[in-house]
This record gives sequence, structure tokens and C-alpha cells, in this order.
Amino acid sequence: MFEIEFAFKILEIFIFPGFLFIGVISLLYEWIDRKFYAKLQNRVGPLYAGPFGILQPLADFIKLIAKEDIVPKAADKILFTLTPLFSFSIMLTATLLLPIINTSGILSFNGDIIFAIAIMTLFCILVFCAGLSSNNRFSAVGAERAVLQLLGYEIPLMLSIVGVALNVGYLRISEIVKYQLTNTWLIFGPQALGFAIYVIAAQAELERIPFDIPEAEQEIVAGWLTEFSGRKLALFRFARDLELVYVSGLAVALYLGGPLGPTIAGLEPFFYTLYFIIKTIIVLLILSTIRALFARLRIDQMVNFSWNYLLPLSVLQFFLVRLVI
Amino acid sequence: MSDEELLNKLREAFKEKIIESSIPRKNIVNIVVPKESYKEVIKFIVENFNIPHIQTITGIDMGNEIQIIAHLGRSITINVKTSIDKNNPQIDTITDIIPGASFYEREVYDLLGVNFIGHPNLKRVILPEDWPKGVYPLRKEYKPEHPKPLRGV
Amino acid sequence: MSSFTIPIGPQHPALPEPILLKLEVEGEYIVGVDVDVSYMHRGIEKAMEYRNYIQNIYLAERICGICNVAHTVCYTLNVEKLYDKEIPPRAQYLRVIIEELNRIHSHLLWLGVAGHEIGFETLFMYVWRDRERVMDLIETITGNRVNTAYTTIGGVRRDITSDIEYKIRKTMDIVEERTKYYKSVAAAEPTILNRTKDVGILKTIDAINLCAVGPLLRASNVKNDVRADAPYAAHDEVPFNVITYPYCDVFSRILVRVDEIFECINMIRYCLDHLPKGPIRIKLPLKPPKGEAVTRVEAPRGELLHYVLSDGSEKPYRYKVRTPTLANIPSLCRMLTSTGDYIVKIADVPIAYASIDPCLCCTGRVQIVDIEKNKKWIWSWEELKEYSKKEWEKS
Amino acid sequence: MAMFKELYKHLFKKRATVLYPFKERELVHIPEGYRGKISFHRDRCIGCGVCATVCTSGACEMTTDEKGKRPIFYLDRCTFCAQCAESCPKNAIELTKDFEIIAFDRKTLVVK
Repeated sequence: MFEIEFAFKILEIFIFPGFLFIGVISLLYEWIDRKFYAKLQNRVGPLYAGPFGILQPLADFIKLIAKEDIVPKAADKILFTLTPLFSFSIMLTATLLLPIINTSGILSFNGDIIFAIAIMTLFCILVFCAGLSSNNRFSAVGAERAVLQLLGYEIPLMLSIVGVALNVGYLRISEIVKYQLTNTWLIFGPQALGFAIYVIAAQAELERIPFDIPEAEQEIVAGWLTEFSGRKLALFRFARDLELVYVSGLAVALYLGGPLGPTIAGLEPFFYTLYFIIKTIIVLLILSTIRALFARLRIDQMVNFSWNYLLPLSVLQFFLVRLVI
Repeated sequence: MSDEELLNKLREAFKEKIIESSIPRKNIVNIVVPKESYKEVIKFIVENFNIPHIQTITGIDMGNEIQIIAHLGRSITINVKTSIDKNNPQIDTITDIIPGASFYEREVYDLLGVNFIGHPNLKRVILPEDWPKGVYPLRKEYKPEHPKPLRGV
Repeated sequence: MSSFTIPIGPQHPALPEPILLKLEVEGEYIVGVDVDVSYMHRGIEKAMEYRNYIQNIYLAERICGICNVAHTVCYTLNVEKLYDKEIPPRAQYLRVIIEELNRIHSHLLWLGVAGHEIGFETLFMYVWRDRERVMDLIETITGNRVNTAYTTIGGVRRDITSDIEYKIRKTMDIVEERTKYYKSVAAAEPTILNRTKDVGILKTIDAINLCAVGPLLRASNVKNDVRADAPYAAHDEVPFNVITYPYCDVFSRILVRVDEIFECINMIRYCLDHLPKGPIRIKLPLKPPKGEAVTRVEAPRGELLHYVLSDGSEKPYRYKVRTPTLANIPSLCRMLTSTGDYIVKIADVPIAYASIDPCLCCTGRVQIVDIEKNKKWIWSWEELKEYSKKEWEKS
Repeated sequence: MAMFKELYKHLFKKRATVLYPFKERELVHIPEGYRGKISFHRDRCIGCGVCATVCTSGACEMTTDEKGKRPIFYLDRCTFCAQCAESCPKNAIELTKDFEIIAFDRKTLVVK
């Protein structure tokens, strides 16, 4: 019995809904993001790789893997090599927390929501390390900006997530999802404001316009990514895609009722997966629209914005939750 | 102020210092002055006619000498011309009167080798750093090679 | 805090053309700037001395791709002054039309680039899409999208038919409507305002002292336009307003350029309404008489100056071009340096730099040709690799 | 937020891009009088050499063949200014609407 269970667990982790599935949908989401962004801008977007260019992210990934991998002479070699690996594996692990085929993820334990927040911060610290280790002026400025930006968005992000936990009374994602099974989705309850804050902060977490300040192309080339090439860049980009899935998946789990929805008995895993994908894509489209709507803020404006508006709002949201309960 | 009035005022102020003067076309005034009074004339124009704008400085290799033309003005163009010796090309800078002339003087220095005395930052602006010293592309003795076009047939 | 230097350029994603801005920074603040414009030298002034006046039309056109009409108009006006002949009025009007079309395309291009520099990709995409209509129009009139080769010594090369006239009017309506929309977007979008207001300030007094030209100067509240001050072509007959804005910052430059598009559209409509009848060009001999001429034209980027000295032969003795970007570079240095309570951040550099609408291929014009016998300028791949390795180890 | 309405209006509109090289070739509109590839009529040419004199880029070169003097056009240097066609006294040079002149070999870019 134990062996079969073990084999199932392995299958779950590696094939479905684990690494392989997550990897595939992360590439798919990158394509959706690019295609939708292009559509909003009246362009075509990826077109030639596969039907409607659906294989373009995969093609990019393979191309980058095949490219020459350059380590600058002045870089801190160990850190420079390890940061892409770490960020990739951390993001991959984090996605195991997402509830996809049932109310709990593959990895689920008491207090995993703290773990989920910690991973976002950890990723940012890895970005900082990556920027510093490449020993490039642009990377240094990019790394410095990444940390400054972290100071801006991290607290509102945490407060909005903690607000959810307070509302439900558990520090466990599966409990939050189960809570939404019996009650309404949290976005329709007292957490609507929290969701808005979460989406804005997520945009900063993902370093997308208007908060792509650490890798602002026009100002500091590619910021902390400047020196990375070949396999390392491919890993970083993949990590970004995974983060996209992770952030939107977390939003679904916390605010949109997780993978829940009307199902036919016996086919729950299939329907849950379907709902998960549909809901994450909705979140993704919101994120893409924000990306198309704004110009990039300056770093000081970003920090000002999050301390002047985002933080007071999230504190207000926090108190709202206390009042309701 | 019309171009003729302007020229008359200049003639009054500088008299014999203006070697030659003409109005070839409407709103264009040409005056030729000796090298020594070049700066003085420009200063007079900037201060008295309220023309703080320099269009550019042109340097021309005329064979034995280099002609410097300062094109001043907004609506009326005043061309202040002066000639300097080609073997020892030196002239006073006008950047203290018009700060915007800085780049034009550097360009003339770079391409014709004219030394502007008193320029705060007289260094190359157009040619590469390792361009040979003493070679000035816009002088007539500099004759670039014309490479044959690459033909496939 | 100790400062360190950040080089921006010569190759940089924000710069469409090579320029080197050496920025002295303290943290995010810029305390000093040094500009090197020497990466784009093609020796056009020297090359012009080796070609005859007809060939030089197309060489002058290639000084700049975007404002090529301004260069050809300036060149041909300049050479026509040597002959001292009247050009037919219809040709003058046609020159105004093509010049203003070129200005619209250049300003729209700039608006898109400005959006791109502040990270507003969507604005960039939309503006460039609509700019394409103007490009198509230019193609219809002249036969090429970019290098128009429209004006020639003695007039213009093609006439516009009633069919083309209809197309111009139709396109102008669309462009006007779209430009109005972009103006409303620029005025209402908070992120654009955040990034452009009080950024890249060039005070009126500095702009005058540093001899800034064109929209940069007008955005610093100086009423100056060559078309109004010293009219050329048919600009003395076509009415238009000189747009100025008093804010002296990047936002002010956006407004000046956008409003200029409206003025251009009105001028084109006026020209079409009042287009005189008659020939479009006169034949002039290949060799102009002895003499010199200086012409100024309001290019999209500002005052453009051409000077020609003819010795009576078929080639010019000396040809001098002063492009607007070179005139604006001192102002750029001033804009990028923090003094007193005025602070410039790294994030402001791309938009402040872009706000002068730089065109560096205009700025450098000198040929790099071998002069020392042992110094090679055409290198093989191996030599280039060797050189780059040496340079890299040096640094 | 100023562009929100515009963006969602365009979500249901056709893209502005023309998928030129592989599809939608018919959508590429070439206006009358476009300056494309040069075509040369040998029978009209009198070998006066004006085209070679006015050519800025050195794309036009005079040679001789069995009928006498004539120009050869190297399109890899040509800037398509059409000055040669304009200067030609016999209208022997014409610029066609053909703009697709990319080639792997310089030799194919010679108009004889």
C-alpha cells in the first residue's frame, strides 16, 4: 500500500498537477499574456511558432538554452551561477502550494501561507543577489531598485494576505479554500479591497509595467538581468513565468474560491483543474490590462505611492475585516 | 529694426574696423572684420541689438588662410567674417559672451584645427580619440581616398 | 556619498542612435554629465565637396532620415540663392505641404518614442500605427516612404493630382482626430504626468543663453520659429501660430509638439485650398555662379542651417550644415545636471534626453578615412577581435 | 487609466499589422509612381552618360557592349532617388513598382 501511495505522490509532484503541468501552463500563460497584450495594442503578438504562436515561449526557452552562456570575469562566479538555479527551484517548489485538483495543494501544512509570502520575498532577495553578483553598474542599480521596491509593496501585500487569514481564522491555504466552499468567495465579501491591493502589489512583485523599475529597459538596460545570458537567462525567465502562475494561482486560492465550482460527481479533479485554469487566466488578463494601461513610475514615485496610498488602504482593509468578524 | 539700419549702426560704431560690408539678400548682413576686433564686434551685436543667439560658426579653408564666419541672429542673420593665418590659426573665443557657441567652436577646432583662445573645454567633439594629431579633415590638403565600390561582377 | 560614473550609450536600449552620456551619479541622483556625440560620423560635409550639385541633393537628404525633407528643402533653397532666380509659387506651396507632412510624421514619431522612454508601450504602439497613415501619404505623393527626394534645384519633382489632394484631406482629418485623442491621453494619464512634469527643466534664460532651437526653445516660452522670423518657401503667405508653453519641462515639450501637429494640419489644408496654378519647376544650369549663401529652415527638431560657398565650378567649394540637435546638446547637458534644489534622477535621463528629439546622424558628419599609413580603419574580423580583447583588458 | 476605453474597443477590432511576407500580400498597397527596381530599355539608350554623372551613390556605371556605350546599374548601391530616370533625355530608364529585391548574391542585383 505504502509503495502505491508513494508512487502516486511522486506522480503528483512530477507530472500532474506538479512540475510538468505547472511548467506547461506557465509557458501557456506567458503566451496568453503576450497575445492579449498585443491584442490590446492592436498588434498580432507571437504568430509563427505553432498554431497562433502558442509554442513561442517554448521556442524562446529552447533558443536561450542553446545560446552561449557567458560569465563575466568580474562577477562573483558562485553566486552568479547559483541564483538562477535557486530562483527557478524556489518558484517551482512554491507552485506546489497551489490547490489545483482539490482544496489543498500537493504541499500543504499548517502555516503554509506564511511560507507562501516568504517565498515571494525570497525571490526578491535572490534578484538582489543576482544583481550584485554580476558586478555591473546597471545590475547594481537594478538590484538597489529591486530592494527599494520590495520595501514599497511587500507590507501591503502581506497585510492583504494576512487579512484573508484573519477573515478565515486559519493560516493554511486549504482551510481558506474550504472556507470559501461554505461561504461566498472572499472577493465578494469584505476582501474586495484586499484583492485590488493584492493585484497591484503582485504587479510590483512580478516587475511588470508600471512597476518594472528594477529592469527598466530604457533606463538601466535590463537592470539586474543585464549580465545573464544563455541558460541562466532562460532559467530566470522560466522562473518569472512560474511566478506568474504562482501569483495568479494564489490570488485565485485566496480570493476567488480556489479551484471550486459546480462539478459532476466523480469528475472533480478534472473540473477543479478546469476552474483553476479559467480563474487564473482571468487574474492574468487583469494583470495584462494593467500592464498595457500605464507608463512606468519612477522608483521614488513608486515608494511614495505604496506608502501614501497602498499601505493606508491595506491597513484600512485590515480593520474592516476586524469590524466584520 | 531692418537690416540696413542695423548695418548703419554697426558702421557707426566700428567705422574703419569694418573692412567690408554688404546686404546680399533681404535680412542677411555680411561684415568682414579683422581678427582682433572679431570678439568686440560680436559682443557689440549681442549687447546692443539684443541678439543672444548664435546659429553656428563656419570655418572655411581658403588656401592660405582660414575664414571664420559667425552666423548670429534670429530674424536677421548677421555673418561676421574674419580671416586668420592658416599656419598659426588662433582666435579669441566667444563662449564667454554666448555660452551656446561652445560646441561650434569645438567643432571648428576639431575639423580645421583653429585654436580658440580662452575656451574652457576645447577638446575633440567629432573625430575619434585616436585620430592622428595635426590632420584636419576639412582643410583642403586633406584628400580622403575614395575606395572603389564593391562590385559583385 | 561617493559618486560613480554610469555610461549610457553608445549602445543602449533607450537610444536609437549612438551617443555616450557619461553620468556622474550619487545613488539615483545625477551630479554631472559629459556628452560624446562622435559615433555617427560619415563625413558628409567633406563628401559634398567631391560631388556636383545634383548629386548633393540626395547626399543632403541622407544627413537625416526623419527630417530629410527639411534638409532637401534647405539645400535646394540654399543653392537656388546662388542662381538668384524666382522659383514658381506652386513649387513653393508644394514644398510647404511636404515639409509639414514630414513634420507631422516626425512629431508623431517623437510622441511614440517619448511614450516608449517612460515605459508606456501602448501609447508607443498606437501613435506609430497612426503615423503610418502619414507615411503612406508621403509615399503616395513622392514615391518613397522615408527618403522622399521630392524637392530639387529649381522646384519640386512631382505635382499633386486631385486624387492625391483628396487623399491628403481625408488623412488629415483622421490624423487630427487621433492627435486630439493623444493630447487628451497625455493630459489625463496620471503616470505620464508623473513622469514628465517638472522633469528635464530648462529655464527660459538658460534656453536663450545656450542657444537652444526649435520645440525645445518654444517649450521654454520663447516665441521663436524660423518659419515666422525669416520666412522661406511659401511660409510668408501661409498663416500659422507659433506655439509656446511656459512650463519649461518635458510635459511642455509634449504639448508644443502635439499642438504643432494641429498647426501643420491647418497649414496643409490652407496650402491645398490656395494652391497656385503654374509650373512646378524651372530648369537651372548645372554650374551655379560664384557666391555664397546661407539658409535657415525650421526642421522638425528646430532651426537648421546650411551654408554654401561656390567657386563657380560644378561642385561646392565648402558646404556647411548645422543641425538642430547639435545646437540643443548644451541645453541637454544643462537639463541633466542637478544644481541647487533641482534634482535629476537616472530614471529621468531617457525622457529628458528624448525630449530634445535627438537625431545624431544629423549631428556627426565627418568621414573616417585612413590617413596614417600604418593605421587601418577597415578591419578583418580577427583584428577586430584582437583589438576588442586588448581594449577590454585595459579597462 | 486614460486609455482604458480605447484598449477594450480595440480588443474586438482587426489588428493593424499586415502579415506581409507570408499572407495578405494583396494588402500591401504600392502607389502609382513608386520608386522601385530599375528597368532599363537598351533600345532607347544613346549612351550619353548623364545617368552616371548624376548618380550620387555610384550605382550607375558606364560600360560598352556590342551596340556601344551603355550604363549598368548595381542595385546594391542604388538609393532609388530616380535622378537617373529624370535626367535621361530618352526615357530609357524607368523605376518599376517592384520592391522585393532581396537577394543572397550581389550578382543578381545588377540590371543590364
